[in-house]
Amino acid sequence: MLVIEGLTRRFGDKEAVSNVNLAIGQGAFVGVIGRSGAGKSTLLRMVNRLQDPSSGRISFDGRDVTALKGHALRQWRAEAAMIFQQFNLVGRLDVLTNVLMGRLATVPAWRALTKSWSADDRAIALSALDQFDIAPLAAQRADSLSGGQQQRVAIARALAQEPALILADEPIASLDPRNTKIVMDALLRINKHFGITVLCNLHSLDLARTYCDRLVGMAQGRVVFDGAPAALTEQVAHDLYGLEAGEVMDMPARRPVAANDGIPEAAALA
Amino acid sequence: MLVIEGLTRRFGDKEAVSNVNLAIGQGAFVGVIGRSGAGKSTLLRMVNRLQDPSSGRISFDGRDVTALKGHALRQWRAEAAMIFQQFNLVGRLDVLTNVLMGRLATVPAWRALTKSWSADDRAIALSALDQFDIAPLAAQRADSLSGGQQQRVAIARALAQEPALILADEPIASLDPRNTKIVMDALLRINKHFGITVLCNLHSLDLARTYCDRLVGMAQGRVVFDGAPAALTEQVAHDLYGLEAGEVMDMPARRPVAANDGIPEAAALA
Amino acid sequence: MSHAITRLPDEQIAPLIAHYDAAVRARRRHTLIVFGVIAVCIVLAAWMGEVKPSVFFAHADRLPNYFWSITPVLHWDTLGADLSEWYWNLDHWLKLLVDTIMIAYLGTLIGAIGGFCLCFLASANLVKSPFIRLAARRFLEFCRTVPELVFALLFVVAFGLGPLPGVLALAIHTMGALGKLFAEVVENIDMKPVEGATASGASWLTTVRFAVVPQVLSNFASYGLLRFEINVREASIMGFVGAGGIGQDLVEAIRKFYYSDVSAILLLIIAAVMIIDLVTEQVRHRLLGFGAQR
Amino acid sequence: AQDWKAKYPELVFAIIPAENASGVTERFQPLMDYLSKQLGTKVTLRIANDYAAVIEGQRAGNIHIASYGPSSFARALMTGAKIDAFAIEVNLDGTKGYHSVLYVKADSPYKSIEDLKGKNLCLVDPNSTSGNNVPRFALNKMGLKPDEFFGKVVYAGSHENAVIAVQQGTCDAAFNWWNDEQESNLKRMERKGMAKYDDFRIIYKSDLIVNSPYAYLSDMPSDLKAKIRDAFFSIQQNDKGAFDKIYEGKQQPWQPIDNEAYVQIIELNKFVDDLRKKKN
Amino acid sequence: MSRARIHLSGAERARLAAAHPHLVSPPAGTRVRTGAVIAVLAGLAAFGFWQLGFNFSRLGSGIAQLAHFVTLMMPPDPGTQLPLYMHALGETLAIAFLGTLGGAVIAFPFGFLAAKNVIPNIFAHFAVRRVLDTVRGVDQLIWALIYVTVVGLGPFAGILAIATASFAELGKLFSEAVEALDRKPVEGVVSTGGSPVEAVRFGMLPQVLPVLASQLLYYFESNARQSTIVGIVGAGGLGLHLAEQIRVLEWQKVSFLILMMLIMVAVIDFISSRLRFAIIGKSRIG
Ligand SMILES: Nc1ncnc2c1ncn2[C@@H]1O[C@H](COP(=O)(O)OP(=O)(O)OP(=O)(O)O)[C@@H](O)[C@H]1O
Ligand SMILES: Nc1ncnc2c1ncn2[C@@H]1O[C@H](COP(=O)(O)OP(=O)(O)OP(=O)(O)O)[C@@H](O)[C@H]1O
Ligand SMILES: [Mg+2]
Ligand SMILES: [Mg+2]
Repeated sequence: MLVIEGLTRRFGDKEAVSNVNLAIGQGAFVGVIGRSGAGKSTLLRMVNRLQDPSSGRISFDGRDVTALKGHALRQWRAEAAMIFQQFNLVGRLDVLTNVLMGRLATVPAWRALTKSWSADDRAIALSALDQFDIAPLAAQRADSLSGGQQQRVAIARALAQEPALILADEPIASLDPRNTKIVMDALLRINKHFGITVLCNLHSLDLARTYCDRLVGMAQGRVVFDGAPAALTEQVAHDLYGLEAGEVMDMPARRPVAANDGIPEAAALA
Repeated sequence: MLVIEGLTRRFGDKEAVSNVNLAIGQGAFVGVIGRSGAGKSTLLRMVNRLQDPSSGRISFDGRDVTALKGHALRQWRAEAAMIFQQFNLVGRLDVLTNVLMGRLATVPAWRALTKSWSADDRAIALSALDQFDIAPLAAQRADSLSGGQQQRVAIARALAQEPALILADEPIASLDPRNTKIVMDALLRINKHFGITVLCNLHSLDLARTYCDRLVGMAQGRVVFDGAPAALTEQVAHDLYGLEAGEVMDMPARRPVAANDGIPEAAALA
Repeated sequence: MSHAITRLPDEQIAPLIAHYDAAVRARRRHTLIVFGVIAVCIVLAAWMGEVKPSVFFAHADRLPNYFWSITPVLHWDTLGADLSEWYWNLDHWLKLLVDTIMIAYLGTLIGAIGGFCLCFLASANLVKSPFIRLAARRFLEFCRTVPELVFALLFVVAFGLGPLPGVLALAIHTMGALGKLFAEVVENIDMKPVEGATASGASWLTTVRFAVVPQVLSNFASYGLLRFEINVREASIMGFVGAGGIGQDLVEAIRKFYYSDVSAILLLIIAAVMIIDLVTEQVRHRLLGFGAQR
Repeated sequence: AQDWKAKYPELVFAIIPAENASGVTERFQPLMDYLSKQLGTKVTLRIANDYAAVIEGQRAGNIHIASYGPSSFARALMTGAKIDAFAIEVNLDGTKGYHSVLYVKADSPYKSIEDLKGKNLCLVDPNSTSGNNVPRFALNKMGLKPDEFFGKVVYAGSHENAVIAVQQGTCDAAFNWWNDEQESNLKRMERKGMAKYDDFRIIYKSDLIVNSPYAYLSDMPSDLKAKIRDAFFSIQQNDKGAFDKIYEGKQQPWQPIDNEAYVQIIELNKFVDDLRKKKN
Repeated sequence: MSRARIHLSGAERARLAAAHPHLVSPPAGTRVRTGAVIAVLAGLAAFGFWQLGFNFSRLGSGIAQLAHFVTLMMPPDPGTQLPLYMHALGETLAIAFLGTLGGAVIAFPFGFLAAKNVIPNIFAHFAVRRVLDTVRGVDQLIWALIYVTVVGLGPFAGILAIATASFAELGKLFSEAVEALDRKPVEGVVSTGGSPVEAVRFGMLPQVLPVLASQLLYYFESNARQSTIVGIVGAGGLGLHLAEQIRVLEWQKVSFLILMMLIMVAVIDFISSRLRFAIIGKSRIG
């Protein structure tokens, strides 16, 4: 159970996240949606403690996460695995080592520094990769993989952390539609199979509706919507994005009706 | 009229493009599709002569493009404007100068090298930017723009070349869905409004279907499909990508039926 | 269909141009000021440095004279004998050359290890505490500012004659110079992997080991190799502390006007520099993945 | 007859700081002012840290007057520089030279060079007259081959280093320069707190080494050369301050000299040059 | 609380081990390679220590000596020579500035000529690189002598010698910077019909300029520190005074001069980091 109380983060004058209160139960798949700059990333980063809150409290299963330091903080970070939009892999290391980095919090320093991983750690990392069909790539350099493959490596790394919680910050924003499906399916699989809570920032409403049990809408740092996907009406979406609802939806399914309609500026031309 | 006859390009032992024959009429919007490594980029780059063919012939309106050299070659490159996946702008130059690069082939060298562009050239470049609503950004550095804006600058640069042909090599692969739409609409507009031929490499079948008049499918350097989008059956797509057809199509419209189906490896896990 | 662009009417262009020009003008003024300052500095420095281009051009014909005078006379028919006369001391010189290279190697190695350890502490993106960072930076600065001459002298007194003081002096200077360059590389890394490692619970040390070192290693190696080449040449001036090396013999030959020795040793050094350059270029290109870049 | 003034609008006076000199600029500037006044031409002081540069400069005609160490002057003559020595430094006791001495530690048993067989010897550097050339010349005269006679022969790098090497035991004996009881490298080191004079003992003293000369280009007009000589030898009467500034009262006025006096040093240099190819 | 514990059954382990044998058991290949590289480096170092006849026994006792020496240096004191030193400082800066700038101006075209991605011709590339090697290989003392014969003793000869030395080193550095360029913008310019010269002007120049500037600034600093050449040819830079004071054992003046150099370098460092920042500019990405 992840509980967030009165969480606020200021950058200078600006409140990137203001007074957010959320309680997220075990095993939920929660989508966080909202415009760019709404504070989604900052919220997730505070949960992992990559950023410190200005005020407020985060607790997980009764433990006060906001107060952690040193070793305990590192343990917490291992528990709250983070997945990033840009994958944040080490491009020059091989895939297996990237996944093994998920084990760093549990491995003695000398072992890590000399890269002498135990057979157990290797087996865990390999099986994590295997689950996403990329075990055969284990020896390749991470930056030689396609975007979708890289994100799957990042998810395998998260899995190798044996997390209690997965925080995914727009995990599919740099992916093409095909890889998007692969990656979202992978997250969904972890969520269902292990019963792990997933907190996922998404730009696309359609995706959020497809995968999430619960949506949290943010605007200007505040939570302005919290409910089941079905409750997210066009009107709410409009409020959330301050735009024509059609614009926030994904690609049009069919060809623009007539080419000329696609040229609003046509009148201004010649 | 762009005519490609017996075009082949070898890298070492490998034939990246083999014996491609195509005739593309004025004003067509042709999508080139195929798996990664199929030879799409190499084909387009040969048309612009960024790469030289190993054998075969390219001609445009009766002119033999493959034989061009020196000044004539540069003129041809100006006519066959190229748009790249990574935009290939000069990040540290301002947007207007980047667009003015499109005028290099028509401007005397001394003018270009001292950056003393004529008023005419500047007006053309600004008009091109204005068509994509980014004229106000003219003085900014190109690398300070977002991906979608950068790609629009690249298209403006292509337009400033006053091309007879636009070659777009996966122009939307580094863009998010929203910018994808903006950029593809821009290409469509140019194609319809000015009647300029567009040859466009695409990864996404849906996009190709949405925007193109004609699709050319490549596999292992050969053309394996050539026809109207409607003629591209699931079966053809299967052949083209060597995969389950469902996998090459874009995002599913609905949520995957049952989560467990997504976990074939579930049995293997403890 | 010659035109792909519909030109905007002039009324519409004018404000756009004006806006652009205004923005560019500000930048250009900035550039002009910088150039102005540089020009003033040049004039001042030329006055201070007593620069007289006319003298230079009047006697520029003397430029190759020295090279002419050190070129030995070789006769085709007695080529073998002439060559062995020219390189009469080849064994000794080669040994000195090896000495020099070893001095440079040890200096570079020890210095690079020191610079490697310190550069992470001196990087703003890895160390939040300004105290540690500034201390590391100032220390590196001290190491490279105090001339090798001074260090070498101090070490001679402390450790006695021999190559040790030379190596140590080189090492300290190398540590300062490489530490600064390394720190700059570290500050330019992509921080995403660092965040990735931190977010999965890695400690500072392991973060550096896994997220930073792989990113910087090739750059470090190429700076290190460059420094090695510099040190090979620098090692020669270590002669005065009894460190030996080929530089000492070269300077002696120059000072005593043993012209043919000067050219003989010079050619050896140039050959060594070329070989080192060729080798380091290969290593660098491999590290850069130059071949893979297409 | 003063048409040389047009040809020599500026005379360059080059100095190589001697091993024991400091503040060269300050000490020589008054001399420049004095010469400028006497000659009616601007005389510019240049200090070069390497006499090879001065020799090359004189050969190219860019340096008109220069002060040399004895060995480097001989070297300049040997390389065909067209220069004439015209003045020499004179010590207070009227001698015109200095010595090379061999130090050992005062508490060591060595009494003469013969006692040093198989021991380590420190020379200064291969270019030093008193620290290398004279010692080698002298040893040769005694019939000793340094590299066979001594255990090891080391170049210390400087006179100070040589002394320190003896102090530390790296070498058992070291050559050094020595003017008289009042002035020597060791005395100076004692004044700076780096060594104690009484810790060392001299077991050998060389013949006199001729003092440093001043030399000008031979091709200069003879009336210009005459004026320069006049200015030098009348400095005691015209501008005593300028002279005293240079030597701080530790030298007598300059005396005339010619290249003849350095023939012996040329011999010495030739001897050393010959050694080089035999050595290995 | 549940964590995503990955428990591997024996059968599963066996399957993984069978499918990816080289991964489950530690891969010997890279480890052996890394080990070999380290062994070679260490072996060379050991050979070096042996070849040079190192004597480590002094290391301990030497430290005490060193401390004594440092006390001799305290406190730093210029004596009466402060004005002289200030003048020398100015001269050093002027010489380093002009020398570096002059060297860089000549090195600039060479940087492009010696870059493989500008001049793909192997022979041209080879020739230019070897010319740079030769100039670097000729000892600085020799360059100094040559310039003395041309312009006589004085700071001008020092400037020329420094410019020559900087030229060869910067030429090499520049060419390496050019070779490391991003190819994409260049291709962008070529694809529009730009000539090779224009490709260099617009595709490469803006990219390398900041790198060149930072190398230039570094060389300015380094040349200001190392005034050996200058001293040889008769300009009274700081280095000359330093050498002199060391020779006459005026330790307090030595430490004062070192202090001056430290301050000078710190100031140059400060200004150059400002300048570099101004040249690189603030680019907002993402
Ligand atoms: N380190 C920081 N320093 C200053 N301001 C910041 C920082 N991080 C975020 N902000 C600001 O806080 C606000 C919220 O940022 P955040 O990245 O959380 O938004 P987001 O919802 O993730 O947007 P996006 O969809 O663009 O990722 C923005 O206005 C941003 O500019
Ligand atoms: N310069 C080159 N040198 C060697 N091989 C090359 C070169 N350029 C392309 N190839 C090879 O030619 C084949 C076709 O490459 P190409 O880039 O044209 O494919 P593509 O269809 O554009 O793929 P993608 O969708 O990944 O961009 C690939 O196997 C590629 O590795
Ligand atoms: Mg975000
Ligand atoms: Mg491609």
